[in-house]
Amino acid sequence: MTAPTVPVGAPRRPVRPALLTGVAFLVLLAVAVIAPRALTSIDPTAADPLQILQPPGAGHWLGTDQNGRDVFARIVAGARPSVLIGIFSSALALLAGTVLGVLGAKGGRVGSAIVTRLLDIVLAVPGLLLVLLAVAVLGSGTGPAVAGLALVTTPGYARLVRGEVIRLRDAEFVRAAHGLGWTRTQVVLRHVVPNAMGPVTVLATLGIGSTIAAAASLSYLGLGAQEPAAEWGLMLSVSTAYFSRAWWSAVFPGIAITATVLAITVVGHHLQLRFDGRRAS
Amino acid sequence: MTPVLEVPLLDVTDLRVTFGHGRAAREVVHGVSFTLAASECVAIVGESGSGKSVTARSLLGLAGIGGTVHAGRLDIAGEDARAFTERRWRQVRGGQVGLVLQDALGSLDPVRKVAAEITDALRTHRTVTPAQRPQRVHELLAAVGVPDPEIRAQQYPHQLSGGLRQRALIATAIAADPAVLVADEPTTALDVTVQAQVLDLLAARKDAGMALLLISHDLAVVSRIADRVLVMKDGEVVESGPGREVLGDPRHAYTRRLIAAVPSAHPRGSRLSLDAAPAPTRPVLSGGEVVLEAHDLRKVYATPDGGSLTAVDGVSLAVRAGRTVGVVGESGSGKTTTGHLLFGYGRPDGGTVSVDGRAWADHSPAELRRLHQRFPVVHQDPAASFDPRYTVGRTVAEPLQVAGVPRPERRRRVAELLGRVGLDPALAERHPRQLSGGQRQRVAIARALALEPRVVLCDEPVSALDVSVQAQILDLLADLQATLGIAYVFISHDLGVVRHVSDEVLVMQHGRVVEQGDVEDVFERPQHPYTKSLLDAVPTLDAPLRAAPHPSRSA
Amino acid sequence: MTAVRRLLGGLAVVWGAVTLTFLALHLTPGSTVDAIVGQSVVTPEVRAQIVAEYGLDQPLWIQYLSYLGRLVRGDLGHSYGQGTQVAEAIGEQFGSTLLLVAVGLGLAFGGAVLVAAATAHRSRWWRGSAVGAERVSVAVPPFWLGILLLVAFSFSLRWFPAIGSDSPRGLVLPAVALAVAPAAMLSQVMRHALEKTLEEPFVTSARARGLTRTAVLARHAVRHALLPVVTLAGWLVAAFIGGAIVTETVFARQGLGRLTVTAIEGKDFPLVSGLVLVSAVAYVVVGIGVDALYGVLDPRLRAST
Amino acid sequence: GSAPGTGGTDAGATPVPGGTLAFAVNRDATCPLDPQQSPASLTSLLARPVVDSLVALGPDSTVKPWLATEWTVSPDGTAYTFTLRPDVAFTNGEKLDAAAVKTNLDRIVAPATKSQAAASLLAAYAGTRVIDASHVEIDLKRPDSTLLTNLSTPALGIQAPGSLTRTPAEVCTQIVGSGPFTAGAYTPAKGLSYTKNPAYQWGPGTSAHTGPAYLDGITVSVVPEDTSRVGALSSGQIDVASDIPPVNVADISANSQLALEKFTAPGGVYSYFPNVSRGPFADVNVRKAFRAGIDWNTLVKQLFFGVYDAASGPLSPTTFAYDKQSSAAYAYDRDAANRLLDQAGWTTRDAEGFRTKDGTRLTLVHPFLASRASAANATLAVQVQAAAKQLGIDVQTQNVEYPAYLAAFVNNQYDLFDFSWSGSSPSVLGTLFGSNNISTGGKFATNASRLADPQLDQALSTALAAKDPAAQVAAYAKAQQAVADQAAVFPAYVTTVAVGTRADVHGIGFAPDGYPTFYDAWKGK
Ligand SMILES: Nc1ncnc2c1ncn2[C@@H]1O[C@H](COP(=O)(O)OP(=O)(O)OP(=O)(O)O)[C@@H](O)[C@H]1O
Ligand SMILES: Nc1ncnc2c1ncn2[C@@H]1O[C@H](COP(=O)(O)OP(=O)(O)OP(=O)(O)O)[C@@H](O)[C@H]1O
Ligand SMILES: [Mg+2]
Ligand SMILES: [Mg+2]
Repeated sequence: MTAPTVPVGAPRRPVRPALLTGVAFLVLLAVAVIAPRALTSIDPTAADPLQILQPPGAGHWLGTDQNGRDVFARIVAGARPSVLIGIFSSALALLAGTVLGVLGAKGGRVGSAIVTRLLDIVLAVPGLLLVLLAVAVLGSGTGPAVAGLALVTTPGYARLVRGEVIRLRDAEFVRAAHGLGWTRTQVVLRHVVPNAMGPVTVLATLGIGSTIAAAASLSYLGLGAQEPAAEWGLMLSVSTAYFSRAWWSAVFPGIAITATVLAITVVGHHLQLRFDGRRAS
Repeated sequence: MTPVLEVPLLDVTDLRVTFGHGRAAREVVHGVSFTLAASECVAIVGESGSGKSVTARSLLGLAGIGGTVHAGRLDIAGEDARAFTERRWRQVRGGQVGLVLQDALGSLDPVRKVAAEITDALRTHRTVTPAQRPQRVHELLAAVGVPDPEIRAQQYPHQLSGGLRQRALIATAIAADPAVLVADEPTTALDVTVQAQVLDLLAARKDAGMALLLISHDLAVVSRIADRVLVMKDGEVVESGPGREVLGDPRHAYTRRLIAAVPSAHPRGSRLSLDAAPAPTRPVLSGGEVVLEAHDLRKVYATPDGGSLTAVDGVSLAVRAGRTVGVVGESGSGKTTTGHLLFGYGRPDGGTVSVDGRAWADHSPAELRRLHQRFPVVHQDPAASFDPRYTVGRTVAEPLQVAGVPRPERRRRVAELLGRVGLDPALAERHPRQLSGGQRQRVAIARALALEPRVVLCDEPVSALDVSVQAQILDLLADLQATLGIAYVFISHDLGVVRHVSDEVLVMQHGRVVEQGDVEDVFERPQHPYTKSLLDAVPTLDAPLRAAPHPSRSA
Repeated sequence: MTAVRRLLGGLAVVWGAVTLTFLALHLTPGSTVDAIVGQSVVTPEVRAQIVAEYGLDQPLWIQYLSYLGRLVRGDLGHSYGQGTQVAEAIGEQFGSTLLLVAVGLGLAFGGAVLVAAATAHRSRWWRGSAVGAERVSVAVPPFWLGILLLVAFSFSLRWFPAIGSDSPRGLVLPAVALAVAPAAMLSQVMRHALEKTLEEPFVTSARARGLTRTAVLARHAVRHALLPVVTLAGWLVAAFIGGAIVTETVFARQGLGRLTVTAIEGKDFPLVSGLVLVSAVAYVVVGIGVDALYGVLDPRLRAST
Repeated sequence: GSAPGTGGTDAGATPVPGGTLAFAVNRDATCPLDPQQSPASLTSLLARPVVDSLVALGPDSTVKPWLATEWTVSPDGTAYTFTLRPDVAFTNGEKLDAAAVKTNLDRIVAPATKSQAAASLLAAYAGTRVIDASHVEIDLKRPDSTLLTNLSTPALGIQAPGSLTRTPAEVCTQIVGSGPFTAGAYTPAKGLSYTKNPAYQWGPGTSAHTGPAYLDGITVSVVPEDTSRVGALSSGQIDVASDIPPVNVADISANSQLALEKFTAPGGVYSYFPNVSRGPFADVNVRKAFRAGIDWNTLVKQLFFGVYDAASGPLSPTTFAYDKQSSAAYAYDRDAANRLLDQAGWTTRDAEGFRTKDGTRLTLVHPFLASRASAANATLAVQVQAAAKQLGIDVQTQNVEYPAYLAAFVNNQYDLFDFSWSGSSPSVLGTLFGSNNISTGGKFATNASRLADPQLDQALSTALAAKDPAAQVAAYAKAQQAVADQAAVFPAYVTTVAVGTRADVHGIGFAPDGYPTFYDAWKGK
């Protein structure tokens, strides 16, 4: 006999197949970044006027673009700039954010107020506009893009680091560590920093994904990478003009961006879950 | 007593609750049976996780997310609830069975006014016409003893004290005049004085004809108003019967252990856990030299609105080697702050604290660090005081590491310390979060013992633990004091616990010490009215035996 | 008192943004006159006039003060690229972007509430697909999504016009392209908050009073779920203004976004500064509104008891 | 030249008056409506419906009457006397008279106008003399055989004198003329709308009809995205789309609801120019090698889907005085190219396969303005780079922004430059290759190859002074031969204007400069 039961809710667990696919994709991506030749031997910049806009087929897996270049080879080659921009700007933002965050947490009233305002100012200007501003000041190219994207993402890290440091500063176990007789520096190095880095690393992982997407937007607006470079955003930007004739050159690079960001998100969220699980005692 | 022929309001047989499905399914309530009639109070007692709350919620069809309920019989006012539709259940909830949830402070929506919450129940069950609702809300609030109901009705939960919130919650539960009220731990988290008032309120409802299912882990609370008691353990009822019999003459070993573990019932120095070894004889050190001495301590905090708050005001005390100083008082009275000042954490805004005659402030930072190692702290929530990344072994070894003990030696000492607090040394590899609450507290104690402590600050070390576990920890602390001659500063809001462990006691209120002295003097012959009211409010186990209508302190 | 503090804080943010662009203007390689003129061709007389007007022959701090002074008087400068006053150029395009952002926000918000409420605490499959869809939505580059939408619904199916800013129908695709990613973010946040709220004791308590699921959602849960969303409002507005840059380009709509791209490409610094200023003011205004909204949503945050 | 009247499909059908035409262009302009100030070809397009000219230029380069019914040229070629139509009124009520002509021409050359192109069309202008209300004389400092052609452009069109007293910025967004349409105000990034001038009775001699325009109005919107513009056309949201990219031409032609109007503009072609004044291209053999070593013909055919014709000289074949003989110099011969490079001393190769001489790589700097380039021209740049690599030449395409782009050009910091220069007469040869048009001292001038060839200069000035067309042809042929001998240009394709229309739109014409005109246009049912 069964009495009426209350609504059945889903036990929330990360979906394994998605995670596995995400990890597998990232491994593939890593190969594309480190050793693109392992995936294809075709030169991504080999323009051939006689091979223009060939549909996907035996010779060209994903077809060719408006310059007769192999789309698959270009997607593989495009992984490196995209991923490197993502990693470099995230690393830069992480560094700046950590410094600002610690200052904001430990810099006393004045330091904290200054840092908060500074972050507010950066947040007040839409991210893309800031990146564009950086490009306007520094000129277009990879360097300014990295700088601009780092500037935009810094407040996120700074806020998180600041919150973490404050949380940890007041955490019982950090006080306990002081009580055990460690010096201030020892406490910071042994307890505060390692515990703060967990969530920050997770954010950085997720940040790489969103930065890749933002960098693509920049190229789309014509302010990022330039021909004949193989870069995903640029590939999309250029190939949309040929959509009616060659959908493949305008679709596959988009899928590459989406899949990369998605894979990073899935893996990042998994890390986050694991981390939160560890923190919840 | 209840006429035999009358249909009981609740009739439950073989209630089983399972969470999860398939292989993940876990049954947490295994066949609970009881009946409840009008004007009757049935109490369910048992340790944490024994299934009390799940049982209670099942009676309203709210076992919990993912829960499945089976029962041989589940009759509510004579109707078979197993066949209820969700719609019918909604009529039962609040209409026939009212529920006061375990977490009183979180059971009112913080963003809605008290009146809105009560009105919800009135609207759902169409108890009164819409026009009459405000009036009814005020009546209900008045009925549960909320002063100024008109004002309170328009306030938000955060503007009410804990006691008022609990009353308001009871008002929402009885708004549609249910015949049965299920009250899940209605007094936990309340200060003793407020606790007594809420119990009086429930007793009055019962006298007015309401059937009451009272759930508590506190035997003393139950003993005051329960007609019948069910003792649960691991989802099963291990003993049941009239309250007087069960508490006065427990049959089941578990019940006996529960009763024995209540500290207030036992004099200082006696064992609380039944299965523990006999206590080592405690060396008499009443004349031990003064280790810590505080004089006229003051601490003032700035409040966010720009004012200031004197958390500690003119506190003086001395801690002697091998002795225990107890500090009691309600929440926010300044107990923790006093403890911290005494142990050299934070500078007092007035007064001095000296260690072996020399003020904390006169020590260099390096000296202070070394000195602090001999004055460790054990917190209420040990898990929070461990680095979440550390294993048990690493946690316990940390003070040794600070002191420069070499690694192999450390490993040996950790095993020894874990053994000393009654933990299997193999646990060293685990993470604290994989341990039970009692085990964690033992780890914290082991860490405190690492460097031959002189005085240990115990800040509510057992408040989060079940009575039986609490008993073991208190016994352990007593054993360590006897064998190692450690002194304790023991902070607790539980008078029974403080009385059990202390040689000397401070009673605090609003940052001041209202009474101070030998534990027996203070508890037997309280001078200050606040101490008296505290002691009066403490429900004690022997109340039902004496069938007193109101709590009174036994001699 | 807090309102005054809040206003001062907002002013500080605007001032900071203005200073930032001033610095950017002067850090740009090449002469400042070139930066002000951008790529438009002007006569030496005009250059001399700019030098005089901006005091470019003066020390930097005097230039800065006079720049602030002009701003206070509401003079955002002259856009040589547009051939008009900056304020005028922005004013002309403001309405179109405001409309797009407002509709986009509405879509994102409404969509997120619906999805979150429909999937919170529901079956694993149902909830899982929503989460998957949300993650994909966040990952898809918005400009690419816009192009796909255009190709599918405008060029092929012809449900919506391919170009133009004026008709309500023309607003649909751009607003959708703009709203998808923020909506997905929002619905994740909202569902998380909803689920947390639904596990709160006061929800069980409310259900124990006989309330239906819908009543519980409407009276209790949604309000709590809105709190974190309100926190995100500032971010959202910035995200939408930023998103408009790409969306307006893809859909060939007029508006501030496209003006921004034109200004950046043309190195039209007075215009860029004006745009930065406008978005900073928008951010601050939204921030102040959000603070007020907090108080409405959560009485615990109201000033006094 | 510029009157409506060239082409137009379904000429046989009977025009239906009425209806508004929705037209989308692909770009904005800084000063979108006043061609007296702005050099942009978009400005010419947008001004033409509003502004009439003294004369009109026919497709065969013959000059026809318009606002002027007749004209005489003084024997020394320095004074032109025009007789004006008596019945012409501007849409603000003013009458056309000799003073109005003078006001316009004087305004163009006035420094305050900051004219960027129109003034250069009046480079020989000395002044205007008002003889009487309907007779006006334009005096020149020196003879200029291109004057009548120039007068036919909107740049030298006659605007209502009263409207010219406003500030230049105001004129930029709203102009008043005597044309078949009146224009509303222009909104950047959005466009503008025109309404019919019902009083219009003075259509140009080149047009298919007289009297008011058929259309009630025209709305112009700015849609930079090619796909959106084409999409809007095929979904019927607009009636006419400018600048159809080659990739879409086949689709539009194949679509029975759409039609494609193609117009091959006379004048210059889209070309790559070698900088003969520095670097490897100072050696004529290297220039010739680059010209011969790249299969321009195949590139153009493939990249532009057969829509554009490959160019075989600096002028398009439809230009007056186009020289067919010199076109042989532009043939593809890869082996010859390699031989020439070897001869030039670029014999060794480095690790990446590029040719080197004395340890330096054969490198060519090519500034490229990607943000403004059409998709087609961007692909061409990629292909040129790739093709040059096959010859062992390292073309470094530098994507820069406009200021840097301009600076590189003006300051002689490039080896290769690409653009097209439209202009209806062979005088563009002077614009592109005349030694007087080399940028110096930071001043912009149009000779990208920086060729300074006395023979060529001589041929050009002979042509300019010649009154007899045959003499002009001969002189221009000499000039074209000189350009070929010097390998001063690598012509890519003939600039072709492709305008897409709905099938029910008829009578779209093209001005000789290559933009569509709407005076004869009408919409069928
Ligand atoms: N929603 C749920 N899903 C899964 N398991 C649950 C759920 N609710 C309760 N449980 C489990 O059921 C068991 C009994 O829980 P219950 O809350 O009834 O204990 P309790 O006796 O009320 O304890 P306490 O004194 O701590 O309130 C516990 O092991 C608990 O983990
Ligand atoms: N760091 C602080 N800043 C401001 N006020 C504080 C601080 N620490 C404590 N207080 C305030 O001082 C008063 C005494 O706090 P304390 O923690 O000593 O009380 P307690 O008796 O230990 O209470 P509990 O039983 O709840 O632990 C409280 O009102 C508390 O809010
Ligand atoms: Mg419970
Ligand atoms: Mg405390």
